[in-house]
Amino acid sequence: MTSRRRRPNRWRNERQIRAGTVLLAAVLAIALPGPWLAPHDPNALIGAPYGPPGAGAWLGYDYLGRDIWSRLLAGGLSIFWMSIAASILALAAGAAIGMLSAYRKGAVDQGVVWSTDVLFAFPDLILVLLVVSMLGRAPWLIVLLVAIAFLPGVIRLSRGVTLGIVEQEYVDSARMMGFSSAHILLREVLPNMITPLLVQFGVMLTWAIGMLSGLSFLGYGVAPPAADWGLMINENRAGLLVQPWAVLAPVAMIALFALGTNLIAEGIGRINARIEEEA
Amino acid sequence: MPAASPALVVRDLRVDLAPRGAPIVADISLTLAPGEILGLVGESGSGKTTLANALLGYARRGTRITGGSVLVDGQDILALTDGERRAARGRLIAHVPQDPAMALNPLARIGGSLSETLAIHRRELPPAARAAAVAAALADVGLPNDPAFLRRYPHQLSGGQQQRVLLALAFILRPRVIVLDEPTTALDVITQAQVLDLIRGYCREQGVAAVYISHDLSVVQDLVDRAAVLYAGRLAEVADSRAIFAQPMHPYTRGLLGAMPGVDRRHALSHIPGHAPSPGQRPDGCAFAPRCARATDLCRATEPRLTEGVSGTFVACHHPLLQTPLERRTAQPSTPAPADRPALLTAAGIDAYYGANQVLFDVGFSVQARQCTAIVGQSGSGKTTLARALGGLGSAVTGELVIGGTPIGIGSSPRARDLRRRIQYIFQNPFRALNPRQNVADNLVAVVRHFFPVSAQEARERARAAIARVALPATVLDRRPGKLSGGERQRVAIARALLCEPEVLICDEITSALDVSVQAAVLDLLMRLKAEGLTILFVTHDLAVVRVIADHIIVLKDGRIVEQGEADAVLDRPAHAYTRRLIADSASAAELALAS
Amino acid sequence: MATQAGAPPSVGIVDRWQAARLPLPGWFPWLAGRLLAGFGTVLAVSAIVYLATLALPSDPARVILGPEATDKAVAILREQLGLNRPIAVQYVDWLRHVAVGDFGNSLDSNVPAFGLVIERLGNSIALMIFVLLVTAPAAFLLGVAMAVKRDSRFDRTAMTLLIGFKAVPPFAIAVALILLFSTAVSILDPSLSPFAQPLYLVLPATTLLLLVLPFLTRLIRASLTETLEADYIAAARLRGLPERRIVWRHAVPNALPPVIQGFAMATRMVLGGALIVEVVFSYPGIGSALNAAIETRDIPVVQAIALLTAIAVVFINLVADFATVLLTPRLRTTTRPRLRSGTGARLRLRAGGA
Amino acid sequence: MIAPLLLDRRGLLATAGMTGLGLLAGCGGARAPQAGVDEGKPRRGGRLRIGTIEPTQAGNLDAHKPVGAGIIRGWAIYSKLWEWTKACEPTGALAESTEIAPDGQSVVIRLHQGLEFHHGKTVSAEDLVYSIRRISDPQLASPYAGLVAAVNRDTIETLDPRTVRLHAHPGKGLVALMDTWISFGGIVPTDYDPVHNVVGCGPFRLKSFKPGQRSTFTRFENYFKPGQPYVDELEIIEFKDQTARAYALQSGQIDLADLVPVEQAQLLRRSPGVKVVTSPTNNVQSLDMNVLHPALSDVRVRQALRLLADRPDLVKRALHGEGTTGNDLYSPHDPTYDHDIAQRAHDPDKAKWLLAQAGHPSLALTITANAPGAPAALVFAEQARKSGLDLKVERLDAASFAVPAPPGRAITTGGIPARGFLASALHYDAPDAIINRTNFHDPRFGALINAALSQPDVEKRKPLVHEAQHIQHDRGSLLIWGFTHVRAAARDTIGGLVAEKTQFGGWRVDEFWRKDA
Repeated sequence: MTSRRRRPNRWRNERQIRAGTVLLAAVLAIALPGPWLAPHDPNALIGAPYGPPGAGAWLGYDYLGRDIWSRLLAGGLSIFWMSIAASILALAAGAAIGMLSAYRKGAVDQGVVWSTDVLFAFPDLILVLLVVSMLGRAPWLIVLLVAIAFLPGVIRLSRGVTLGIVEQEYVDSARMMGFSSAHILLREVLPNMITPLLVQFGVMLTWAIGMLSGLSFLGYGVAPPAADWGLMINENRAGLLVQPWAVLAPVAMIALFALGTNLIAEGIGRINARIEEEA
Repeated sequence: MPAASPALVVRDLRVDLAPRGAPIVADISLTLAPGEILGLVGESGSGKTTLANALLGYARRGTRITGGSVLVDGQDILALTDGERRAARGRLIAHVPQDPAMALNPLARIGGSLSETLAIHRRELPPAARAAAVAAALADVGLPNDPAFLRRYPHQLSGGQQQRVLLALAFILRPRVIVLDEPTTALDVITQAQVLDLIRGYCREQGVAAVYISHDLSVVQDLVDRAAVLYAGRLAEVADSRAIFAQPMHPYTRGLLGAMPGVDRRHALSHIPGHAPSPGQRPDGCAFAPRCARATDLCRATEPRLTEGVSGTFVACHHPLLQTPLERRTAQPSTPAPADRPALLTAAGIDAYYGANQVLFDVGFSVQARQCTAIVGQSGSGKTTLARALGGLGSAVTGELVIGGTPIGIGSSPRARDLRRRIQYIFQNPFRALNPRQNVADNLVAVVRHFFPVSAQEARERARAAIARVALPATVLDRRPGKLSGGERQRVAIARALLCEPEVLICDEITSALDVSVQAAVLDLLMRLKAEGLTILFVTHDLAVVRVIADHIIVLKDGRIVEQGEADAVLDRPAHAYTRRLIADSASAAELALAS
Repeated sequence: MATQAGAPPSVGIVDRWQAARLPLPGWFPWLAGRLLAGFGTVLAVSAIVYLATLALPSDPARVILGPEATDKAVAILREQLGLNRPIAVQYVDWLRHVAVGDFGNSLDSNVPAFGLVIERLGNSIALMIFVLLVTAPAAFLLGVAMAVKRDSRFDRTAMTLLIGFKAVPPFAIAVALILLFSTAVSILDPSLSPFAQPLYLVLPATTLLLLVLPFLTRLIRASLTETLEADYIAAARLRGLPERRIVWRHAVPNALPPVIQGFAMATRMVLGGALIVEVVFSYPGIGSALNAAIETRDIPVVQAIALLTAIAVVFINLVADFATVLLTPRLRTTTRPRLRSGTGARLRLRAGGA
Repeated sequence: MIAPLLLDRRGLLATAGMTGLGLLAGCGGARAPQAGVDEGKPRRGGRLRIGTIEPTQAGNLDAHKPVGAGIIRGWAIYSKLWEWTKACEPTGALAESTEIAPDGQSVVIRLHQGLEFHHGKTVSAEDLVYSIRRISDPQLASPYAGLVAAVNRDTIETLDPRTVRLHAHPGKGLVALMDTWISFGGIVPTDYDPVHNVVGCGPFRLKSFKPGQRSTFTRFENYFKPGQPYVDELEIIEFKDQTARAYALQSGQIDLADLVPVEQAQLLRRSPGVKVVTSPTNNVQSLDMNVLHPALSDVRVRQALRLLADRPDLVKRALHGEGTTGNDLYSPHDPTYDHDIAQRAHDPDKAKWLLAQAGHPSLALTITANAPGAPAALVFAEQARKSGLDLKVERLDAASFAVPAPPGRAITTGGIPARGFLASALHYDAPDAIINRTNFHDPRFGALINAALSQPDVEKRKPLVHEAQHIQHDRGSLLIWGFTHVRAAARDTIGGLVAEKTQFGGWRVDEFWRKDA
């Protein structure tokens, strides 16, 4: 008998999501309650600069002699809320713009397509670096800029999906019955865009984590003395070979955080895609 | 049964779903003599395509051939090694796919595909001989074989030409058996007739056996020697084609024939309630029992075996109708338009453009109230553009439209909300007609509250009434469209239209995507609605359906009205040559014989 | 994530050309349109870049002379650099020079910015080519193998690995690589060009490879998986063609267009992602040059880099779309797409986008 | 505030190079340098490769306006009238004699006999005049013009082919001229051009220069120090990254690395074949308090902040222990320095009392820091927090930090390379100091400084300086908490690299020699 196929990949997605959730839970268990769990005040100068791991601090001390473990606990919150905020902002704005332009067609649509090309051509990091060096490091500004960097991608996706939906007969029927554009967009188009947007949200969250920590790494992220994983890497990078934990710990946390969100996003995306097929 | 050794012998063939093991197709046994054409008829979900592939030993992803044998010229395809089976495909048994546009490799030129098949199967042929064989194969199917044509890509051919290329690919190796999987479904009526002639001629001349698979009995009736009816993965009935049409033994076959409209006479259609169970959800005992009026406890308990009925015929039913021939009741003829009453809807001077070229040329006609006016035309005749313009869509459209005396904007030009209510539109593809994310109730309630200032409670009540009116169970209200069959979704669409209490209902090819039995049910519903006072504008290419439902016919060709008049008059005594051609191609020879 | 291939020519343009019966190939009007749009995009980017850099709060003249220089000296330098003229005049004048490739001199080393940036761009392109030369065949073979052996154990483990690498931010990988191979890495001799020191390219290239490989492989796998489900593949199998031939002669060529688009996206990712990697490895590419230029407010260099990167991205997109058009006969011959409204036509919802 | 390259600890974010000023003179700390180990007699020949750090700029070769690594190249190409001894006192180089007039208003400088430029022209008075007029030329807009501002560039007298007399602007003194003009006072010929005719009378001739990458030099046989330099060829390679340079030194790709940060030094000290030389200098580490700031205008608040600083802890954390504590006074090595002023103690209680007195029990201030200064700011902020002060640290990147301070700024991190008292005053808080970020204008203090600037006699100058230092210590605007060591590293095969009281240990290219030559 020919072409026998082994188990379909349904269980792989559950496993993937479970693995992702476990990772994310571990990271959040450190990041969310962190600030209150920290044994020492993250900014307190207690040990010797680059002090090795010892009794007081099981990960050792950073370049000023602050406890690495306490800073790690306190440092997760900022990157967590900022990456989620940036992704949600980009998602909302991008979906709205993409949907409207695909529905309206005509000059508006061409304008939007062209401007997304411009934004895509513009190396996003330049935009962020320039503006941050101009207006300083306010967290809300960084979130806004990261969102803008993701905007073209979301616009392109939502526009593509909306184009597909708008061709459907149930949208024609709504138009014929004289439903308002707002009604059509909100009740007919948007509900059918949820799945691709959810998947894009997961992917964007991972990019946001990478970008935010990259910015801090280059020195344009959250301002000191705040405890932030990206900043910890930047501050202690010179002493990488003297006290590796000061850099390795935050790097590991960021990597696990990104991996967790990614696994979950991939899993949800694949399951939804299959539900979509069966609908 | 011709005495020569049989070309194809299938015994107890069974194909299951890969992970869950539920049978898609089971207990299939057939024999085919050389030159004989067997029609294999089955509605969607019956497993006919799976069977077609299994005859060549191929199982799509997610399916597995788990039993039986397929002997072609004595060789069991299923028992061969992969290499031998690959060699047998094409040389011993060939396959012609359904949708020509999707079945040809878009990057391969026509000549390339043909010579590739020869290069694989007939390595010994020198290039010159191979080129000659390719040219001959194209000539056999009536296609030009000049170098320019050979260098063409599939997208540069018409639908008919593409299907002929596929036929050439099947015929080129002179196989003993050909399996044709609904080769003409994607074609218009005229091309369909040409392709069928081609197949009939080839099988007769080359003595090649053919299995012709279709969901449409009328197409099969005209071509095949013997017909087999497939229901829920099992053979319901196998008999000589003339016998099966005259004296169907299995209730399902009888139901199918009863639901089949014919161009020749206005039949009163009888439809089969419910819909066919998909693989994995099939009940115990006879799969047709839930829908069969004659079902008994025996039917519901044990699976009927395929047993020999009258000589040469087989039927799988505990209570076959052996003696009673099929009678087709004739419905009352189309009612002529009463001269005195003014037309409900009149259109004049309608022009429409698609990009730079014009599609409709100064179209004008009027629609009588409480009547069904059919707009008939082949693909590309502009009938859908016209329908959408009346319904309220389409930007590049100009012309006047008057309903009940009040002028109304044509195309997407603005219309008052009440005017929009009075004309409603049903779309062709039921699977895209309802918002998949909302359940049926929400879909309907939204429409009611859009047109009428009523409370949600009152709107839901009206929705329930509308669902009942289109003969759907109330349980449908809370289900998402994804869980409904094509027929059910189309009825929900009709219910949605009825909720607006329209005066005119425009139906754009609403039954072409449905199986015959489901189509009959929908047409039945429409006729009941017409009787209750609804005016219907039915757009279709299928003259048989027009014969069933229409009172008045408008024939459209390349954007112009070539003929219009009272339905039966136009169909019985067509004035325009194009109409005559359409009718001839739609009506099958056998059916004509039946009628006489 | 195959982004929507350049949309086939809008009907309006094609008709005008067709009507004019010019002996041009069918896709020429589309190409002309795309070139124009590309030029417009670059012009828009130049405007954004110019305004953004000029709005920087700190005054370049002061930055050069440092805090000790007297305000008088700073004023003189501002005059010399022409920073006092109105923005519009400066922009037009700047644009005129840029058109001929003169971005002015780098503020800190008064070496022509263009020359400096081109050399650094060369290094980055060397890195990019090195990465893509390794990634392309690897991603292609891996992607095809995964698609053909879909849902096998190999496919599942490879997929999990790819997801893993895709998730980890590039600089984390970079830092890890430094720690692991810190001593083994050979030192870039700043004077010789990176081409002459392939060993130095290994670490930054590996980091970028891990950034791009997952994306490309999964794209190829998805595109090929979808193509293998197509009807003409099943038809080919039923015609008795050997599986290997079907995969390589029928499926892969048809799966190429979205992969080419993915390639353009991959090069953009390498250009973008390279900045952090170059900074971590102090690779003298365009990324670290940009980072330094922003820090020292070396505006001509920032402008040059931003513009050249934008031009590179627009060019890459154009090449990718052009290749897609050439590879798809339906687009290449652009007989106006006939409306196939046949009854049985199954209209598939083709969701474009990422 | 100046961000001296010297104090940069964050390799990648080294920005001082960008401001270019870091590298003036820098003299020894309080403790004597480690005893120079006897390396035997220097040998001639061979090639010396120096690795320096230049992360952002391409740099240039201009004698009077060097940028980035241009400074170390200046040491190879150009000689000055004077140079620093290892004990950090200015001594004659091209200048045979320097006599400052009793009233400090003029100075007579005579060149040695028979000095030559790289292209053979003899060094004469006209070259000296050309050089001083070039550095102070407004068109050149050199950032170091301010250091010779006291000299009236239009009334220079050429007494004979080897002697000139410089006159001071009215009211200005020339006593500190040797201190200020020593670093960038390269003497260049009249036909000098920084790009096309790069000529000086330094130990090496320029052979090739690739901005931002590498420069090569050949030995100048008629160098004014007989028998020097020892190596035949010199090569300066600009690295972008500390780690990369450290590996290059370990693997022998380069022979010597200047200004090694403390982290790399810890690594290199443990590496075979490499030695690290630590020079204790008086390079100032300070927190400059802006006197115009409402709270800081009150002396009691300034004194309270000075009492809050735990200086040993600051040295331990901000400098990793490689430095010495400060007493809010600069140039401790200067002969006129008053060593009797008591060292400021760490007294948080007195500080809280003073703050209460001043009506600011819980003061909230911002410390603006650049990258090199950030660690100290963070440590001080933490120390102050323990005593109830809320100090916020605002870290700016180099470019924004270089912009003149907006009026509202309270405290800024700072520091200057060590030099004589008067030169430092001309920098920080003298009446016409180049940069007075702290806006400290004390009439009595100003008068004392001006008097000292015109008093060439050291003994007569001492009481003036002492009184000025008392004013600084009692009501000054500088919180000088420490002085930092400077480290250089080299292969064992390199001789001539010894610890000294100046920061130029790694730049004395005319002293280095190869033991394996």
